[in-house]
Amino acid sequence: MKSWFRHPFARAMAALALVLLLGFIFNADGAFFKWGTHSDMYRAISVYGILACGMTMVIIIGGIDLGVGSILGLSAVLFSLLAIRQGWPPWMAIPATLMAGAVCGLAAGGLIARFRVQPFIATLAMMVFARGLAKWISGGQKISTVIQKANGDFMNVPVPAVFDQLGAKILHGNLAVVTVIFLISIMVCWIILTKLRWGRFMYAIGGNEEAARLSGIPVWAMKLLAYGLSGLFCAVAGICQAAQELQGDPEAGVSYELTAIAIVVIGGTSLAGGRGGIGLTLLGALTIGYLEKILSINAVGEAARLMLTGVIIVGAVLFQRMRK
Amino acid sequence: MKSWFRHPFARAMAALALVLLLGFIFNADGAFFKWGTHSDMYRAISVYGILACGMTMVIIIGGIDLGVGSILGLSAVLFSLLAIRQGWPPWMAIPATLMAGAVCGLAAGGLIARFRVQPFIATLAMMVFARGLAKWISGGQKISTVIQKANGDFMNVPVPAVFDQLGAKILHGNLAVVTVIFLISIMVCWIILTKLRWGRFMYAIGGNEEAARLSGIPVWAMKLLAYGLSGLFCAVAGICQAAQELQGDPEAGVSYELTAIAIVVIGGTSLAGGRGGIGLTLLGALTIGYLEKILSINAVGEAARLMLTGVIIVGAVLFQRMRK
Amino acid sequence: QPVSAESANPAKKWTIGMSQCNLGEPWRVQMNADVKKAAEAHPELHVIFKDAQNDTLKQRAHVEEFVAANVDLIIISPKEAQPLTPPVVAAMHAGIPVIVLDRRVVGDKYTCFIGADNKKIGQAAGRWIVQKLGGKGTIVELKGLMTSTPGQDRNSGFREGIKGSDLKVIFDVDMKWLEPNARKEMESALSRFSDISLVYAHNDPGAHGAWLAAKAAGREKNILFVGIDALPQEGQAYVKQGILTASFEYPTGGREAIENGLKILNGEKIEKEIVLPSRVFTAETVDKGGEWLK
Amino acid sequence: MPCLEANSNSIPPAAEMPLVEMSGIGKTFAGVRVLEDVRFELSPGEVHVLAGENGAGKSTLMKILCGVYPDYEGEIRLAGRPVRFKSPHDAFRHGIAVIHQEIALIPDLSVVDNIFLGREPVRRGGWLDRSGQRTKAREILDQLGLDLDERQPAGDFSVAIRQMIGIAKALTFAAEVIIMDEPTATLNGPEAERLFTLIARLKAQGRGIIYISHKMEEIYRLGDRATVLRDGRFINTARLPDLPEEEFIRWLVGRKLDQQFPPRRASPGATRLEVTGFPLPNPAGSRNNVGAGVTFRVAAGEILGFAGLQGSGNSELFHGLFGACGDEVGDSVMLDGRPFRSVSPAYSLRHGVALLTNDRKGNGLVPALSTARNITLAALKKFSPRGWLRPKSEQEAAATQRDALNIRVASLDQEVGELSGGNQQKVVLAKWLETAPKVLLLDEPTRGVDIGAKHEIYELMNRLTATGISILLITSEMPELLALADRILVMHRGRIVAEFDRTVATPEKIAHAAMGE
Ligand SMILES: Nc1ncnc2c1ncn2[C@@H]1O[C@H](COP(=O)(O)OP(=O)(O)OP(=O)(O)O)[C@@H](O)[C@H]1O
Ligand SMILES: Nc1ncnc2c1ncn2[C@@H]1O[C@H](COP(=O)(O)OP(=O)(O)OP(=O)(O)O)[C@@H](O)[C@H]1O
Ligand SMILES: [Mg+2]
Ligand SMILES: [Mg+2]
Repeated sequence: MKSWFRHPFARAMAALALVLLLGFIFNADGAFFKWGTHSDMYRAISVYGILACGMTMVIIIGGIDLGVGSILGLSAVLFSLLAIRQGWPPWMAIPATLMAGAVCGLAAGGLIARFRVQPFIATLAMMVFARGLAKWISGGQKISTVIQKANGDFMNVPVPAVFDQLGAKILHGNLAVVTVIFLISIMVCWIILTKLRWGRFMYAIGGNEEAARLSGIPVWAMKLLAYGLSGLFCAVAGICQAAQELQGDPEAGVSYELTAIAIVVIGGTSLAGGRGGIGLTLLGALTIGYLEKILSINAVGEAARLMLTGVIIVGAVLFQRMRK
Repeated sequence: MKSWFRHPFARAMAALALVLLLGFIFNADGAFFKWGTHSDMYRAISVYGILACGMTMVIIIGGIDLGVGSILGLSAVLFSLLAIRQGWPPWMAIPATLMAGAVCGLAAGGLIARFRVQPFIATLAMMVFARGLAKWISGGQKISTVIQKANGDFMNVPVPAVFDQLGAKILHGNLAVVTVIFLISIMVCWIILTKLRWGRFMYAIGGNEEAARLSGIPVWAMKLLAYGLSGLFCAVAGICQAAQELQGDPEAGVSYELTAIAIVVIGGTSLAGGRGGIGLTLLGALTIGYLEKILSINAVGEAARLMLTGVIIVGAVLFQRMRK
Repeated sequence: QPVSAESANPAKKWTIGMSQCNLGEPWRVQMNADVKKAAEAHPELHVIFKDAQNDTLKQRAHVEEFVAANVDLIIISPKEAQPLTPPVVAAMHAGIPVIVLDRRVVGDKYTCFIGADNKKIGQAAGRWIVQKLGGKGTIVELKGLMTSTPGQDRNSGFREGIKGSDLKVIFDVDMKWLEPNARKEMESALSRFSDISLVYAHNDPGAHGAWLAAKAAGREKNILFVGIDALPQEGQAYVKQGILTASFEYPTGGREAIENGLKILNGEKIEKEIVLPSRVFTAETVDKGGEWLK
Repeated sequence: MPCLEANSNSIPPAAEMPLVEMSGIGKTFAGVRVLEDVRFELSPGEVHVLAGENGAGKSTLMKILCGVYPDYEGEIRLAGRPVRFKSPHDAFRHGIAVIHQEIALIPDLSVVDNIFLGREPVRRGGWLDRSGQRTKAREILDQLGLDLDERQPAGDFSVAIRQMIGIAKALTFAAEVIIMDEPTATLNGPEAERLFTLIARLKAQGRGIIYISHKMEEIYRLGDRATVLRDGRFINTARLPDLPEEEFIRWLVGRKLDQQFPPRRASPGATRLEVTGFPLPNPAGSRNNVGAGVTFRVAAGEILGFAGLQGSGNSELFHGLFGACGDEVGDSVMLDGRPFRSVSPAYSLRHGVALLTNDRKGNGLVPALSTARNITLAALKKFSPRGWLRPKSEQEAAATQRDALNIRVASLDQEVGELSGGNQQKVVLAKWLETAPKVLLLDEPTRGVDIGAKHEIYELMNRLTATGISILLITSEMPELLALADRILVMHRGRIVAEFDRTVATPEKIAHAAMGE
């Protein structure tokens, strides 16, 4: 019993429970008890959650990825360019975008793994570079179905079906497709982190890189893998974002990295590396998602909302300790 | 000779040298060779630099402070409220603001030191909380010399002298007062980190917290000190920002934490803690300041500017390695 | 119409949902303040404000929440046209009238659009500047975020306005609406160019930042500064202080939204497109409430 | 069984062909030459001892052999074939396994995961074979006599157990060459015995073993040949049975060394520390919570030895006395007749109590700080009147300690993380001596220290006690315990089960008591 509470998962649950309790109390005239409220929240947190999946692996391996928001923006623009402007079919546009995301991740990972650049610097550089690239290939414009013709007039092309499919809700509008994609991302990470050697290697490297190297683990390949996967998840998130917004916005994802890191860390994964897990990230995403949702359905004013967010985050974390 | 290049300071110099070289080449019709260009850059980087001073100590002790930008905003608002709206004289308004900044830092530090909250979470909470507080006390408006009267009309009060003094340039307009304040901050940190016992303690805690504790070092007091000082420097920066803008903007300092951390890390101080120094932070500030300035005087477009920033950061860091 | 049936009851309270895309800019804070002020004059109105913090999807969720809470009217100042169209359409389908403020949505599934035209304001500013400088001079343009439509329109309108004159834009950069950025960029312009006639900034804080830079260099007397937005406590005050030569109003439409909202709730017929007129404030006109642009 | 079978590209045992041949090996760290023209040879079925003073270059030579330092001069041949390893992974694939001097485990991973790290057995499709792993891990742990829950994180265990896990990790794989860098530095007699049995078995299988140690008995008991390094240079290789110990020591130290243990003249004074019913702290997760408490007293100028096997709780007792666990202990400890409430290390240090822990890497040193700064760290008040540092007096004090303990450093500004293991140990000792304590708690003070320096440390302990300092000593080396301690307390499962005076103590008696018999 006692030891159960010491488990990080149980502690992350405690934080989530506290937030849910607040939701029960401040239920905004019952809005909190409607399934729609929850399903909206799941949809809203999904893009962040997908970023947080890759981030979890990067943090476990002892790194950090500041580039996720920008790579998301780049992917959203690229996907829209390919699918709307170039008219590529989904089975070409999606893999191409995923590839581009992975390449960005691998580029940052390469600097970290081969040239021992601090992860903070390498991914910061990727953050500004990918944002610039997104603005460059989009010409600073949102890539939507509204297209300016040579004579300056605007014309409206139809939205490609893949946008509608990915942006839709299934089960009679009760579950967003992006939420399903988020859950699949969680599953993929769970398999990598707990069922495959790769995951074991990542924990080992984050726990003690020198010891991991001495144990014959290909440290640099694993770092490449983690950052490459993070880039890949960014591309997934970017595609989801574009599908939901029906456009590719070169400003999409600005400051998402902070939210993604916050989700991972509030779940209980340590920024020092070597500890934590994807289950915690799921709980962290729910905690942050519900926290925002509860403040939002209660229409709390901007200043109060920020102050409450700060207080509740601290409260939730202290609540975790208390159970110990 | 060879060992000289291995020194972190020399390596940070190499990065700065590379950036300066770019300035020589892309000198924007000689604008780069005017002292005014440099003095402007020093002014512009000073506020970030002051934040980076506190951040250096926090990072050396093994932590991170995400709250600096928000505390800066809060201090700018508070200082403007006191000095403009309440008409407090500088010798009351300045200490009061410094106190408020230090209290914010201590609050985050207290959570970290006493309750073992991860620094990322505690300062993230402070980041949103202080921003909310800034918006709350300012009513979401910039606090300037334009004041709304009860009847809804606006009236203009004179700018308090302290704003003009702090926002001015001295030595015939060749050196901004805020730059002098930045250099004094660097000096203060240099004394703390290299001349005082406290500094040694900070390095020891960042290097191996458990060993430091067993060596009788008051770990939690030192953490409080580091975060408290960081808060204090944020208040200094906030006052400087308000003085330069002639107003207290509750949005001031948004995302400055990233720049402040980047300055420290690009200088060569490791985010892992226990290594680095304030001299490196000075070089890091110059590197980032010059990089921005060179792109700015050449009026490089936004997209290209971002991409170039990414490439040059990586280039500078790799250049550092090369000399090794 | 269920609305008109109920409006017979004078004690009826109306709930209005106001979805703001971002409160990080004074102009939008002002919009909310205008809505609030106008609504306070009508005790039967209750306005719920939501701030999407510059996040499209969050704003979409907010509209969905309003629909779920079954408010009587939605006012939305959308961040993006395309992605916010579906929730607005959904609200209309649910029988909730929607007023779109400032930025548009795609198609015509809304009750009423209220907004000013950035392109026209940019054009007016351009023409005004041509006149002011006598058709000759060097210009520094400090642009707002160029991935945003207001930034793009204030830029393209301005360029159209100065077309045909001898005005030359010698330095144009993106300062992303932020005053500290504007100051930094202006410093660079000042160190490069010894002759600058005028600074055209896409918002008043940008113009103010540029003025601060020029003042520090001792050149503020030789340069004219023009900004956009003309909020009373910002642009108008700067004009009064002699910092800006002119500021062009970009009206928030907050008051108009409430006025028209009431009409809708009371079952009155209103125009579908309301383009707000704009004013220019100069030293001569600022105390008289500016001068309406044609 | 992918893990226990011999490696595919391992070398067939040939009669004359040496397993490993290293020649002309040189290595430079940042301009400092640490190895110069060293040669070394290992035959199949041989235990080859590598010996030398602290900082002689033993670990560095072995790290070159196992791929940690890919940039070296000279040539390595494996069964006659020239090789050049780029990484530890590379070396392992050529059949080389290592037990590193600094225990290289991942604290948060479980014991099983640590043992199989880097060569996890996988099922088809790349899935981890967890149950297979556990069975195999159990097997080897049983052979080593380790009775622990293999699913617990490795970081939860004491240094000795972690050392055993490190050994298990290297032995689980049937490597042709096994390097053991001071494997017994923290092991007690019985644990070391089990290791020796395993070594004998490996030898019989024709494996080559390189054994680094500073313990003479072991060297002579296990070794077939010995190679001696001094100051990074090759001194000699000889068959051990033909090499007199005196000669061997002369090779090691470069001079003749008189008897290892200086004569001890104990002159205990008044009672210094009185411990009554002291409750052992209970580290999170540990199951041996003992209620009764510990009672003993130490006189000024006395050396009180503590013996006990793995898990006896003697290290925990020291941690508790020092206040490292942070709990209030009430009035159960009296120091010089006054209550001593060890609430924190800072409190204890203020009252003249210092603790040298047995985990120098984990909590003894700050690797990124220089040697001088590590030495003055715990006594920094002395070197910073009113808060201002006095770098010069710091440097002087550090230099004095360096000379007294014969610490081999390129300069006192060298980061302590770059020192050899034994020299790091001396730095930790220097750090605590610098605090000028009244009571010194020493947990394995000579761990990894060479015989020359050990001798000096013993003399130093005699000098310290002559000035009235009390020393509480834990050591896994029985001769050291018997020669130094004035009295010996034996602990078993958190209790003191026996007490012996130095005049009556024998290894057998102590071992019996330690096993709880
Ligand atoms: N990473 C490093 N950087 C600089 N110098 C180093 C480094 N590693 C080892 N040295 C130096 O190399 C020399 C040899 O060290 P090594 O660890 O091989 O000694 P050793 O013979 O194993 O000693 P011990 O018995 O104390 O373990 C020492 O002087 C040490 O300071
Ligand atoms: N931090 C810890 N967390 C969990 N268990 C611990 C911890 N420290 C020690 N233990 C366990 O407590 C028991 C006693 O540990 P202690 O270190 O006192 O043993 P010891 O007899 O001194 O052993 P050694 O010979 O290794 O020094 C051991 O079973 C050990 O594994
Ligand atoms: Mg060694
Ligand atoms: Mg012990």
